[in-house]
Amino acid sequence: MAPERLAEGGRIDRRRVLRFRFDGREMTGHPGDTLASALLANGVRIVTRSFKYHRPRGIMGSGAEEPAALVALAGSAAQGNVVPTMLPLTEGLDVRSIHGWPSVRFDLGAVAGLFSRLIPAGFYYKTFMWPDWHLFEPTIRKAAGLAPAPEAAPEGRYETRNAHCDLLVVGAGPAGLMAALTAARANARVMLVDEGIEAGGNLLARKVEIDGGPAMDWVARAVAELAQRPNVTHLQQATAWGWREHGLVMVQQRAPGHPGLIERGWRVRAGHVICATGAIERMIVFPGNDRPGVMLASAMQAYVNRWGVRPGQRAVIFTNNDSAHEVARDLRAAGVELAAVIDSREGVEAADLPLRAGYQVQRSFGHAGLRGVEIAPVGGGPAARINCDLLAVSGGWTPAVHLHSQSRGSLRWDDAIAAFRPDPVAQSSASVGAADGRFGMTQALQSGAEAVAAYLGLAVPDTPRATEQPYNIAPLWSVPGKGKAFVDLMNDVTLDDIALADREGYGAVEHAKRYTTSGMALDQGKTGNVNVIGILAGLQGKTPDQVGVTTFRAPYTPVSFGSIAGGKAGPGVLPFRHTPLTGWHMAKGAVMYEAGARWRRPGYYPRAGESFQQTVDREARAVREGVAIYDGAPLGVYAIEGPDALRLIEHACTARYGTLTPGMGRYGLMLTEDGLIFDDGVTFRLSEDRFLMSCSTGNADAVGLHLEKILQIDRPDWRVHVTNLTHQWMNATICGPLARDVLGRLTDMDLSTAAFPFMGLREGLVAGLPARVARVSFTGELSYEINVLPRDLQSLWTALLQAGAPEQITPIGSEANHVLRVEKGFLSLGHEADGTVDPYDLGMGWAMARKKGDFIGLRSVLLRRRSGQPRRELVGLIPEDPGADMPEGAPITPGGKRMASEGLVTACVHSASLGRRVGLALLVDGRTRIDKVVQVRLPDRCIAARVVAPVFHDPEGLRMRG
Amino acid sequence: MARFSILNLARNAISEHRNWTEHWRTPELKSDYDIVLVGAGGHGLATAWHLARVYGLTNIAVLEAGWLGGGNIARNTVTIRSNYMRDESIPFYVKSVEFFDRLTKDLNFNTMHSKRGMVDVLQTWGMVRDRRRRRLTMDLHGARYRPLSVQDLRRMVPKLTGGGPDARMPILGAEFHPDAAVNRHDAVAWGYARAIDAMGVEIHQNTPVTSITRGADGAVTGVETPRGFVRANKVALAVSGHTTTLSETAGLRLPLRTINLSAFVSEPLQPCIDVVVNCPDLGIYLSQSDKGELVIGGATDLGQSFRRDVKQHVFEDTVAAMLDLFPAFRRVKLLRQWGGHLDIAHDASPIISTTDVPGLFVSAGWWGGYKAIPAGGLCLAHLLATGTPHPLATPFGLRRFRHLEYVLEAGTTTAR
Amino acid sequence: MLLLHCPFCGPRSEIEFSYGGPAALPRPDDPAQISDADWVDWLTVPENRIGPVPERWCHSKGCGAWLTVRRDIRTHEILEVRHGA
Amino acid sequence: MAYVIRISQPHRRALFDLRGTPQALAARLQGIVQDLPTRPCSLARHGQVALMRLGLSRWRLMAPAQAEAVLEAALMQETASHDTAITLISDTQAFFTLSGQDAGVAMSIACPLDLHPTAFAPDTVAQTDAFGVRALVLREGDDWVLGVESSYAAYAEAQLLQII
Ligand SMILES: Cc1cc2nc3c(=O)[nH]c(=O)nc-3n(C[C@H](O)[C@H](O)[C@H](O)COP(=O)(O)OP(=O)(O)OC[C@H]3O[C@@H](n4cnc5c(N)ncnc54)[C@H](O)[C@@H]3O)c2cc1C
Ligand SMILES: NC(=O)c1ccc[n+]([C@@H]2O[C@H](COP(=O)([O-])OP(=O)(O)OC[C@H]3O[C@@H](n4cnc5c(N)ncnc54)[C@H](O)[C@@H]3O)[C@@H](O)[C@H]2O)c1
Ligand SMILES: Cc1cc2nc3c(=O)[nH]c(=O)nc-3n(C[C@H](O)[C@H](O)[C@H](O)COP(=O)(O)O)c2cc1C
Ligand SMILES: [Zn+2]
Repeated sequence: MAPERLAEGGRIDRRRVLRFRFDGREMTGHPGDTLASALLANGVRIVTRSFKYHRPRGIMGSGAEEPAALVALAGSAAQGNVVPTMLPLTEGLDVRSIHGWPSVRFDLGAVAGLFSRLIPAGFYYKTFMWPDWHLFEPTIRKAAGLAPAPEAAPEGRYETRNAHCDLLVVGAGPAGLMAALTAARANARVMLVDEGIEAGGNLLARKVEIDGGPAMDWVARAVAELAQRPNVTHLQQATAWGWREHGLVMVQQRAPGHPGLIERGWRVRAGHVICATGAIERMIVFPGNDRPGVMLASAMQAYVNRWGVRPGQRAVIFTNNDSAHEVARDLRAAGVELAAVIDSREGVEAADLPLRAGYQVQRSFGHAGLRGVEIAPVGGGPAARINCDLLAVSGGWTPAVHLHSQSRGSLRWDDAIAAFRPDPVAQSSASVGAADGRFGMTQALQSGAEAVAAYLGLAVPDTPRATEQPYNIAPLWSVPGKGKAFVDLMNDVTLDDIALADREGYGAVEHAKRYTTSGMALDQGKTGNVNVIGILAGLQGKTPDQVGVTTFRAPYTPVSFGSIAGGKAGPGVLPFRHTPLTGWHMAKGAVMYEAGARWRRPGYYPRAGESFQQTVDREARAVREGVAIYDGAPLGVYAIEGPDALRLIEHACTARYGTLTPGMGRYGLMLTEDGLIFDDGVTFRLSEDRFLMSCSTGNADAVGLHLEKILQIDRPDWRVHVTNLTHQWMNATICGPLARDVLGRLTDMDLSTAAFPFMGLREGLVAGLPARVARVSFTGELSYEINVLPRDLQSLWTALLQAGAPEQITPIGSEANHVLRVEKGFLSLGHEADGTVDPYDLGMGWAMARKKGDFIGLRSVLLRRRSGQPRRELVGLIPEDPGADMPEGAPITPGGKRMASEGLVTACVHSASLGRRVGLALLVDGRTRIDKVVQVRLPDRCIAARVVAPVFHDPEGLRMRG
Repeated sequence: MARFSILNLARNAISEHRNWTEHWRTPELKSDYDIVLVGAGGHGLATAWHLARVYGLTNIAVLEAGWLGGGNIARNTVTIRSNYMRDESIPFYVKSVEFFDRLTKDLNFNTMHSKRGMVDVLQTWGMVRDRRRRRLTMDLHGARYRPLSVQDLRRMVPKLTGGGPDARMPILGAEFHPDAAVNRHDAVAWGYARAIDAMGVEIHQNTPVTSITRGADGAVTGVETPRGFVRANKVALAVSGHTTTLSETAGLRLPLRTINLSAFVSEPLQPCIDVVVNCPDLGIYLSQSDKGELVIGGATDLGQSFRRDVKQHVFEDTVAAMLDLFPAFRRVKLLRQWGGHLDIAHDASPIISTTDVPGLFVSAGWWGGYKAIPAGGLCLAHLLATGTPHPLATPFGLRRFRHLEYVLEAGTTTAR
Repeated sequence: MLLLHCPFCGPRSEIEFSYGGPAALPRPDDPAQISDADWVDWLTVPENRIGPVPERWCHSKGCGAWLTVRRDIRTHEILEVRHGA
Repeated sequence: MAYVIRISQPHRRALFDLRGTPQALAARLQGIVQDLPTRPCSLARHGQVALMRLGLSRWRLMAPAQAEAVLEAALMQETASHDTAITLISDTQAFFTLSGQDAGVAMSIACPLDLHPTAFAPDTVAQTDAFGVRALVLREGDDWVLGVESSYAAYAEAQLLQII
């Protein structure tokens, strides 16, 4: 057995032995141990070295409050900055201490120790300026940080569940258990979460009675009853770490007990939250209060009672309140010699204890660990030394109001307990027990039951009787003296630092925090923040509530990013969409592109030995010369029907549709009310009051929202139904001069231009499948968009490929489509329509001008155009050097000078049919500058290009209409 | 003002630092100033600095509702950069970055300025195009950006192991912006405060302005505070999210809405990220502070908000995006998260402007305006001192809204 | 993650909704009839007080209803949710 | 312990989108369903056919895929009246059936709804978010049914399988 393990007692299983390593040394512990209790049982005093001054530090706390000790884990569970008091011991743990100053070569740590006077709070701000911070930063950075960043992702998963309950009880101490029992018995849906390994809260650490028996027997009965009830979910090792709006509390469950699952997150939406989070014991700040062997009194009590560990041989207690008296008795009972109980309060009595009332500990002695303390009367007087290897400190208790504060609840200072306690709540909730500043056990039980009864409208049930202990306190925040007295051990912030901050004007509590970094470490100042407030109050002659608290923020204790993301990491980070043909494209080796709205689409289909440009040229040529096919499935489609369908469409789009005959379609733009282009597409008229509107892939959902908003918000009297058919009709499009021949083999529809003109829509069978065929063209070539049910799309695709085999029908991707549309000067969202242009800029004002009356965006377009400011207009660009690549996005500047641009290249492609590069541009007053030469300005050169009309292929549109 | 230097620090060490004095005074509030600046955030303080230093004006009060530097300057992710897209914006930010580069010396206060550069990780072709356009336009104005191969990116940021060829969002390329920097945000506020105090400007903390008063001619006469009325013919608002709250007391409506931005830090780690890493396609960016925490920002809650916390789903999305690119950070722990509320103009570009109320000036719309603090201060100071807009700020006047002539920085729509 | 009470579906998580921006006054029937200044004001100036403001949400993943919500933007407290404008 | 969940292959069902007032729709639905569900977000079954009330004037009729042609013939006969609109949308959604004692767990990971029987009675149907995409959730006996936009079927399946 480990050397400091007591022979009996505690909640550990001595029959089973767990082996672990600390800095390479083999050690043992037992189930029920935390890493901290096991280290103490093995006599480990120094667990880490401090961040700034390189001082040895040991374990001081017993739970989430731990203010000093951090370790790193190696092996499969590798992680840094682990709080040993919160980690259940498991077989094979490989634990390393963390040295804040890792570089042996230049051990600033040692330097820092010697020259610590040179580095008070804020020293960075005053120095390292010459010649440059950059000279010092690498060294300082190397010194910073505690554990190394993990090398690889852990094996295993995380998941997040959504949970709902009437009552969420946080904390399974007496108050929380009583609250949960009361709610469970009333058949409410209850969730009880507690961060500890087992339920009981501070009862685990104490020898007290409830209902006339050991308190833990009562706990066991309560836990058993809760476990039986189907309306209760009880989680341990589950920390409520964040409280959001509307009753949403985030819980991290660290031992989900599911194979392969590392941690589980819970989003708990609670009707009511009971904060039974207990209280946190605080330090008294005195010189040398960080020496290993100095502990919180409650922690020392926990080690002897709960874990059967004697953390030392001879103890001194230093307190300003009653709670540590019980600790003194428990230590003595565990065989620790009680050297003295130093109580700063005058006139306190405890006949059974070696009490020195009205005394304080002035400083501690020892090298690596504690060897003794110096005590003296509080008001001054002769000092005396007491030898000891343990000092149990209690500066009083602070209600754990973190969650209450996160929920926007406020706090009020209570002199009676010298602490902030919850004041009015902001969300449906109540704080109970020690979290509410009620430090008596009977009170804890009662308040738990009362709060639930009040919320559920029940009579308050009887609660068990319990051991009572008084709680009196006279605040003592700090004992000034020579040597470093720490308010924040993890960040090495001292009493002098706080005083210096105050002296230099950083006395506001938020300034003091930031100037000294006190409260900004891993523990977020759970034990020390109140001391800082007390100390500042003393310096400024204020009360603590005049000084105020810093803001409590999530998380309550550090939470792994893995459990926060839960299942969202991986593909969940961005859902992906497949068309019925995605598998086909991938099998054909298509290079897939992200295409908006989470679709992936083929960019191009390279063949062996082809360069990118060769592939794109081949695909583009197929459209211009033969026949090609592409997957148009993601195109947005809406059915719009009803007596006011036309009104809706004309209100939303720039073009006129009233003149459209059934079976015909028209291209139009959709504007925002700001008069900027938002989307484009073709709308077909099916009958008098039925239309099909297509919109861009990326905006398909947004267009649906937009149309519904018009109908439901602005024009509720219009009788129109809009139905999203994006997933009901999906198209394969064949295009190219031979498209008609190929399609003709699969349908008996009359494909002649007379019967089926450009912009026509016809229904019929294609390859035996019911189809709606639209003669639209985004390539400028004869083109049929064949819409079928998605379940039929693969059959259609196969049939088209077979039918077109003689013509070598070529599947094409978005790259070739881009080339073809540029050759035609068709706009593309994100290229020409970059969010700043209106229809006139793109030469599409005609559609608007012909319209009567108002529609969305018109007022703004006209207003903007009246400013008389020159506009950038769409033009074509031909580089004088036919091979010159004008990068998309390249600015055009006056005379090619390096000055503000007068336009930009929006697209530039190699046109296979023209055998040269051509581009499109937005150019100030571009339409008046046709045939002029402009300069595309690149960092190292200019490209001269001629301004032309923005169409390079078949300007009359005969090919696509023919 | 005691000069800060290593020598002075050593000298003070001998006296146990008992002789350092306060960095700024707590003066009596007078009833009358030439200029009242409302808000001791970065923009308010920098404006005062330029007014005093460049224009010699020091009869100025900076009135701060709470503790100085406690607004968004206390809560931002300190990315300083000039990789903007439009001719209107880039020169302004270039100037601001230059100012930042010498701020430590200008203020004699170490702002721990670290010019480590920023890398943009590009995962869609639309973003590649967007960044190329920025690069080529930035070049016109002397801001640097250079394309990186995926290999170079991975060498620069070894922890970035996600985004491989088979990933949901494969990394297609990257751009490096060497001008980018990070520094210590609080030091910027404190350094400015100390410097302007030394030049005679008064800073009054815990002095919220409750309303703006106007005379019979409509012009500003001063401001009301719980500590009394303060007279001034020129009042400038640099109050971020509260701009409209105050402007409306003068009957002025502004095209601004207040939104929440949030950020978070991890536990401190040994140095593992040497540049600012920005992943615009997934909406997340991070850098590592000198203390070792990863400082992370990301998705935004679109709705109006005066909250300083964060919405859970927004937060989760950001974390998930980070882990997609940095899978090893799964076991890294969140240390603290927070938010700020700022205003954003209808066109998302800043406003440095006179208003329809004579004597009332605003500097607002700074939702990415930490980087803009020095240049924003210069421009507002110029406007206050001369009555005419600084050339760098002419595009940012309120006038632009009269004809809806937006400066659309974030204007690109989705690709088809 | 707000809990929005859709008048049709009941209390639902914010992730089911799409934010639709600040709720402006009703769109003028004929924008041509109002002054430039009023148009710009209507278009660009939202209500932005520290307190309840009207805004639009669409229950886009739920029933599809467009809603007008009054939400206190200091506390997230929701004072009213109604269908339509 | 591992979860006990079986997840079906994604499958199609016959689906019709219905718009209109209850009265107008009742007329068009004669002979197919007797009465319309009255509670918001609930469904009424008539043999194999389920009629769901999904929005103020939004309804959906769901039946096994084989029934599509018959239903289409019955529903579409009527010449369109302006008060109603009926659209075949079977291809828009892909369905998964989740069975086994932990099916509810998978659902609580997938979506934010309160699925407790008191909040989600057997005849409840809800449109919601699952794994970040729009989804339809309902019960069939002890099973849970999850419908997602058909283009997200592969994504949703991957997400579901990741849970187990
Ligand atoms: C999470 C987050 C991340 C960010 N990241 C970046 C980034 O990486 N890069 C970047 O460039 N920008 C970033 N920003 C934006 C940047 O922080 C702000 O744009 C900038 O700080 C605004 O400065 P300011 O001086 O205008 O406002 P603030 O610093 O907010 O100062 C305004 C001051 O006015 C005071 N005030 C308000 N009302 C009154 C009143 N009635 N009377 C008196 N005083 C009043 C406030 O208390 C406050 O101190 C980020 C912001 C946030 C919230
Ligand atoms: N003697 C004294 O002066 C004194 C002082 C303080 C408390 N107490 C004692 O404290 C007890 C009060 O009981 P109680 O139930 O209020 O407190 P408790 O401390 O017994 O229980 C609180 C529980 O909540 C857990 N917890 C805290 N924050 C959490 C979070 N965010 N997520 C999950 N779990 C969290 C804690 O780990 C603990 O298990 C009484 O027994 C009382 O005597 C005594
Ligand atoms: C760049 C940056 C780094 C920060 N690093 C830390 C940190 O290491 N520890 C910490 O507790 N808080 C850190 N904070 C957060 C602050 O504690 C605080 O949350 C923030 O200034 C907002 O203030 P508030 O939370 O008091 O509202 C950091 C903030 C910023 C902007
Ligand atoms: Zn709804």
